[in-house]
Amino acid sequence: MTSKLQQLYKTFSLQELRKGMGVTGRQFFNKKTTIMYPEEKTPKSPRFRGLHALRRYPNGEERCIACKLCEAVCPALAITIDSEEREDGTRRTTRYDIDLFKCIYCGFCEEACPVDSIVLTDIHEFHMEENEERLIDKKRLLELGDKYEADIAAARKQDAPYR
Amino acid sequence: MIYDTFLLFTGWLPESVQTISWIVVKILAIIAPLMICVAYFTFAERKVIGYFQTRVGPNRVGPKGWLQPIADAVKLMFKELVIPARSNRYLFLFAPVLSLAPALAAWAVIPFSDTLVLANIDAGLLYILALTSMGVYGVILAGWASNSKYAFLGSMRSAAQIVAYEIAMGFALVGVLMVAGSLNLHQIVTRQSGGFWEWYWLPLLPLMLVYFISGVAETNRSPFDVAEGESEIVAGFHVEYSGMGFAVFFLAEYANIILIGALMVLMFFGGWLPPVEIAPLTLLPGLFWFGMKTFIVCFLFLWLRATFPRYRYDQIMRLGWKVLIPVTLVWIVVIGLGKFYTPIGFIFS
Amino acid sequence: MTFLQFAFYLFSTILVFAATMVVTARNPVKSALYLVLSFFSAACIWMILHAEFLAIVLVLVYVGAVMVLFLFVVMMLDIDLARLRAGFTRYLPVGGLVAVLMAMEIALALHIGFNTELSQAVSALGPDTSNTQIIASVLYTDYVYALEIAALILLTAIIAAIILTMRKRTDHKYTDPGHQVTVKREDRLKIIRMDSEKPQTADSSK
Amino acid sequence: MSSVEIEIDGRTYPAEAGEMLIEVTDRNSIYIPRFCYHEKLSVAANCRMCLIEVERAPKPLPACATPVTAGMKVHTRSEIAIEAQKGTMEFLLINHPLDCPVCDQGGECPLQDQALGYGKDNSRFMERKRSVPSDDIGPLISTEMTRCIHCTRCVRYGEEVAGVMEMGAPGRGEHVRISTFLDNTIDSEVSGNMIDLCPVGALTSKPFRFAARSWELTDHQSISPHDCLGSNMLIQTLRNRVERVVPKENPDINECWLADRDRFSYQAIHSENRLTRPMIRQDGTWQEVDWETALTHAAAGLKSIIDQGKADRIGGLAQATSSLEEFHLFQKLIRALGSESVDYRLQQNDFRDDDIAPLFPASELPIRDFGTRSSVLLIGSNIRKEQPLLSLRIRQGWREGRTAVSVINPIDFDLNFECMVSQVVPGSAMLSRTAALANAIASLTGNAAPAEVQALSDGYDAALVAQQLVDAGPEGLIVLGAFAQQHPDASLLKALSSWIAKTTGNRLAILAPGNGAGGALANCLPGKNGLNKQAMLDSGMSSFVLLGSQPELDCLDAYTAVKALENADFVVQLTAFKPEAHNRHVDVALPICSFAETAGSHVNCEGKIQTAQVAIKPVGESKPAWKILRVLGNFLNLEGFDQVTLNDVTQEALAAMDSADRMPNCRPSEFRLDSPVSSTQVGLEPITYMPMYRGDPLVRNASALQSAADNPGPLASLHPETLKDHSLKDGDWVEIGNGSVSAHLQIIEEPRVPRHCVLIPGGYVETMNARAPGTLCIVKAG
Amino acid sequence: MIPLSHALILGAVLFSISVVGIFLNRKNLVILLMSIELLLLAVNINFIAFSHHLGDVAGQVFVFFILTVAAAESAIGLAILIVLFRARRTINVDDIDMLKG
Repeated sequence: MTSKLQQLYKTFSLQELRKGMGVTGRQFFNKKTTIMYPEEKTPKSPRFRGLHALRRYPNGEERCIACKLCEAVCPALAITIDSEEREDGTRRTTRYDIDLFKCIYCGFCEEACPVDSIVLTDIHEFHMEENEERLIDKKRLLELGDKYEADIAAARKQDAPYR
Repeated sequence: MIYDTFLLFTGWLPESVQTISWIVVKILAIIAPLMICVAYFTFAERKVIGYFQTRVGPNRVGPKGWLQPIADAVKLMFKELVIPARSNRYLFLFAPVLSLAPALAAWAVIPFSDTLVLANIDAGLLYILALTSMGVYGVILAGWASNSKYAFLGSMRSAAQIVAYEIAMGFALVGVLMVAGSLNLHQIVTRQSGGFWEWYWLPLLPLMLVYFISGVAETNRSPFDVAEGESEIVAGFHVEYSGMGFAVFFLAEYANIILIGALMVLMFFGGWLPPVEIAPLTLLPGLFWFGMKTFIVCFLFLWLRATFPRYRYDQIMRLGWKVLIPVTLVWIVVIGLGKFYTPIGFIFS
Repeated sequence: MTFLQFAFYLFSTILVFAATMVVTARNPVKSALYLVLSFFSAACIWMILHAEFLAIVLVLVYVGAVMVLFLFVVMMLDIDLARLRAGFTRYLPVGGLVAVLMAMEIALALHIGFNTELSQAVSALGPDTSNTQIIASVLYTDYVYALEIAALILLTAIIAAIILTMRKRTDHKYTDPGHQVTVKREDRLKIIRMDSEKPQTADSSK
Repeated sequence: MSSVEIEIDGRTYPAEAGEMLIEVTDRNSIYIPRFCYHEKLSVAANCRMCLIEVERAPKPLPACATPVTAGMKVHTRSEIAIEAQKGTMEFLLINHPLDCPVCDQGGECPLQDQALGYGKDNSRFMERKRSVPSDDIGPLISTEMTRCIHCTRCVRYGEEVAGVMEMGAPGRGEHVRISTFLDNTIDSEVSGNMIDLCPVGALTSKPFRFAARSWELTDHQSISPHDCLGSNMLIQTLRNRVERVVPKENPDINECWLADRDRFSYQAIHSENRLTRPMIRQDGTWQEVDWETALTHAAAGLKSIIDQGKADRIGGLAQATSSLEEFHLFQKLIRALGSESVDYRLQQNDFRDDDIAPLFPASELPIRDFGTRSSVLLIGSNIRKEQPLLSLRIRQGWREGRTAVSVINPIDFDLNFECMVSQVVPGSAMLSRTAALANAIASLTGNAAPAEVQALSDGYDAALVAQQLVDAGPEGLIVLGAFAQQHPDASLLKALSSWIAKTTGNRLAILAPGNGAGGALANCLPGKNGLNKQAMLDSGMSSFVLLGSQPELDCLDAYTAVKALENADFVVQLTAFKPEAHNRHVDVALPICSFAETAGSHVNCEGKIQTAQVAIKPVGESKPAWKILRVLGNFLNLEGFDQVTLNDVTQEALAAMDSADRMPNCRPSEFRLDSPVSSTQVGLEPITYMPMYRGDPLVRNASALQSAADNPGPLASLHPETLKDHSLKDGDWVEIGNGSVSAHLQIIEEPRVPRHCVLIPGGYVETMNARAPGTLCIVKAG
Repeated sequence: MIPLSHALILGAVLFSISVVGIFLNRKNLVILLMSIELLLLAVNINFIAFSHHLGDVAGQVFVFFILTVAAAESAIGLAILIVLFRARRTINVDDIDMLKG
């Protein structure tokens, strides 16, 4: 009986309503967790998977040997590679395209790569203004690799014990 | 005095033109600030909900984000107006206007303070009820003219919801009318004078709650926003609208919220009257109290949205028909009986 | 011409036009929308004729409720419009003629019989009383039984409409949450006691 | 052999005593890893990967070299077997480089697969790995000999199957390596099969090198158009590009082999020379135009010929590699235009027996039985280069001591089997030599030879061969090769050989180039009032329609062909390749698809119809030839060109024929030996032939094949003695011609050519004038 | 000011239009219902005009009752229409001829 009455009281006093609003009401005055993005940034894991890059060996030779394992493992079919024999007889790519719209940034390509050539850098602040720019080609990827080699190498080194 | 100044400029015109021009001037005097309020209400909504969610809300455009509504307005104005293929072009463009017009027209009879009212008509309450019932046409037409199944279904749901809650809302106001004995909004407010314990929220507490909940449902606000439930029917009746068409619907929705808030203040919270009628408070202009109270009610709207998950459609209809309407009916009977057959009838007057 | 006159003729024109469109529009939805316009203009005219309460009630009841109902029905029914319009053009000339003749005759008669200015008769309750109050005072005194009967009629209409259109949907599956929470373990699970099975002598066959 | 029962992994299986264990396990789908064992090759047992445990044997035995004995108990997955296999794998991987990502074999590599099952995670071998230099062994196979695991499959293939031991294993122990002898190249016409055989990435395809990985290739079944076998093959494509062609096993036709010509001709599909847009020649210059314009132009040109009343002066010449459907629509178009002159036998010169010719050139013997004959007589056939895979079958029979081969050839060809009797006579003497054989058979069997035979005979004593053929009876086979069909008296040769076949009971095979059987079945042959190829070229047609053919290269009498084309008013060419610089006779060139871009049926010499699938989308704006022909028919407002799908055309082409008609029969319906023998040459006798990789436009544009050894270039070959007679020496430049026109050619010494003969290859522009009609004269170039 | 006759004529014209509407759309039940509403509106205008003219509120009371009844009528009319449509998949008056006699 009392429980019935309690229930009635609860219903007619809109207790649940008040409780719920109390919860949100408290949050209203809490400290805000917003990060002011371009000025402030959250720390990133060395495993962060952002924009792609192709690395080179210290002597300047491109690492990629056109084994196409990344192309095979890519679940989004974002990578397109054409290869042929270079003049010096080595196996190299003539085309290495990544469709950034198809890419799901899963990092499989990075894991499949036997020579640590294709890597995902921690760059996530990139944009494009023309549709065609979604395709980044070998030249661009190598440029990215050259530009961020220090960061990439540092991130790999940091993560090396867990690989 | 202002009218005299107006006549200085328009004295040479025929009388009817003068009359119409004066009306237009008065309308503008209400609508312009209202539109600014609406614009900043959208900003307030994003800010307030941000705060409820421990975020800071928009803060990029202008200092602290204060220019955000203007940026939004500019964006919406310059967006392409897409008219769906095989839609009814004229009705499609007319629907947003039909949605906004009643929301604005209703403000004609709202007394902002003791003296500040555009048209102090006798049947003010009825007038407002009639106009708010017109708003549903904007919704129906938008859905039908879009020639889109999603929009059509959304409009049907919206319209059914609005019509259902209008009844509860009307009955809640009938209670007010019974207690106040007048349909004139000015009189309703003046009858509440004497301090916050004299306001109608106390004797009409259930009706106040019903009115508020119906108001939320009327304006298709969360948690009754199935009409535009993104996870269910994409965006409800205005899914096909873009640019200014969408913006007008947006304006109408927020103008309606503020209108509901203003009415709530007039009906249950003593309009422009200060909570306690003692010296420092009475010195403040009525407009301040009116605005203050309206703001609090509108804030409640946002608080509700930040708190509650969306109702299912059948639950909404059930709540409207099976809970709110009976509650109002019962309380109307209680008012009637109490007022005329009990010694404590004075509390209902 | 005063402002009121201007408004009267303007709304009258709109009313006649809208009414014409109601009966001639191809699409029933458009007919319904024109009917809404007709009611709205009529309400404005009533306002001019100092029947504020009724004007607002017209808008509130007809525009706000009845026509929404009409629109719902018209939009949701999958009607074969072509068949329904068959014969429309055939009857149009005759119908139009009849309408014009009828209107002319009545108008003529009225013009001769009632060509007077609208008087500014003042109600018994005095000039300051609102129209609503006047109607109410009459309604709840002289016409109180009629009012009761009207209320009954409305109630009947509500019940009738609901009974006519309600149908038990058999294709809906739903659960009753109240029923669900009251379920006890005993309703669903039966624990029986039985002897454990003895191991079969399967090994002997080997 | 007797049937025994053996137990493998606890289950009993029937087996033949003496067969190898691995044959039993393969038959029963029991997996045993292996590298060196191959069912078509002899057992070497040198990889040791197939070690298994046999009860009561002291140590694991190789399954490929352990004969089955009764009551044997074998464990393929026991601890000992697995241990042995793992040990073998560890040894194999000691020197094998871990370069799978750059290896073309990666993904289809038995070593890679088995290393996954039997290999260790890391190597215990800390010493220096062995590295072996890789030699350049020709344009078709690239080598990476460090990867070699010395399974010797390639060595055994060359030795046993191909018949040329080009690979060997010099060195011993650590120094053993697989290489060619004396840094030679691999020149076999079936060398590509070594790529398939190699279980590691040591031998890989050179044209395919690094172009794609095996897993990303899409297979499309196809049929080789290049010879009369219709070898089954898989075209492997990547992103609408043919990357590789590999054999598709078909025991009745090509077993698991594929000739290099079939394997590498795909290079032409993506060659620079592909015609990608229609071209018309206006005022002597070529212009690329759209299809509408080109077809309108072609139709207008043909219509103007018809309007001049010269409809019967329109000639159609089809390339023999066309498909059945293309042949059908082509002859239908020409006939609808009002001409009966249509032919595809571009390399044939004698058409006197057309009226009594069989339905189609065929082999009366199924292909799979070529290796089981007791006697094979080759007349005018360099079968090794003409039908390489048939040659492999004959070689198989010869190697097993079953088959005795005799030849009557104008040149002492380098065949991959030895001949019991090899008669090399100049072309002009082949007829009389065959007649002598017929005579000998007649006297041996007591059947009277027709009188003409006696007159033709040169009196050669052919008793040995005659005895062989008569003894063989139905077990014998007579093959008429390309030289016999190109012979000026081919009709007589055919009649003679069919008389011999009839008398001895031997089977007869006329092995036409390309899809010749399909052409004949589609009736792409001159009608009653029509002209054959020779007559067309000689009589000056007003107009030519060419289906895939380039008569200036495809015909052996190219000089005549070019003159005929130049004299024609209007020439439409449906071709996959750009008109060459010397081409001044074609008016409209319409780009057609190659075999990989269009489906089509091919009829092989057994009469078997096989259909190839589409592998890639057409290159450029080219279209399947059948579609072009059909639309051209529409442009010309002709009846009966409303087919929608290729199947419609196939059904239409086959509708006229009864399947019983397609039983292979290549004998003329009567012996007609009374035709006059064409006049014999005086002085130097030219022998023209079509080199293996010049026979059709596809191979001519396949760059790897063009640099292969079988494509020596435009050289005239003479016997050393002949050279001496004309006081010339090897490597001299000469003018060869008929006096009025001549070709500037280099000559080489070739003892295989008979004396007083000059061997001139066709298929080259350079040799065109050398083949001008008239008495051959050779002058040292000043 | 507005003559009484003008208001009455407006009612008459409206009345004629709705009669013609019934006449023309005699197959379409929905339009028929709408025409009836229009008809009642015409009548109401007359009542209001007279009420205004005579200063007697009884006319408005009548209008009030007419509105009430008309609303009830249209509600039930539409309900019947829906039931009919469910049963016969049509609202064509011609098709509603199940009752003979």
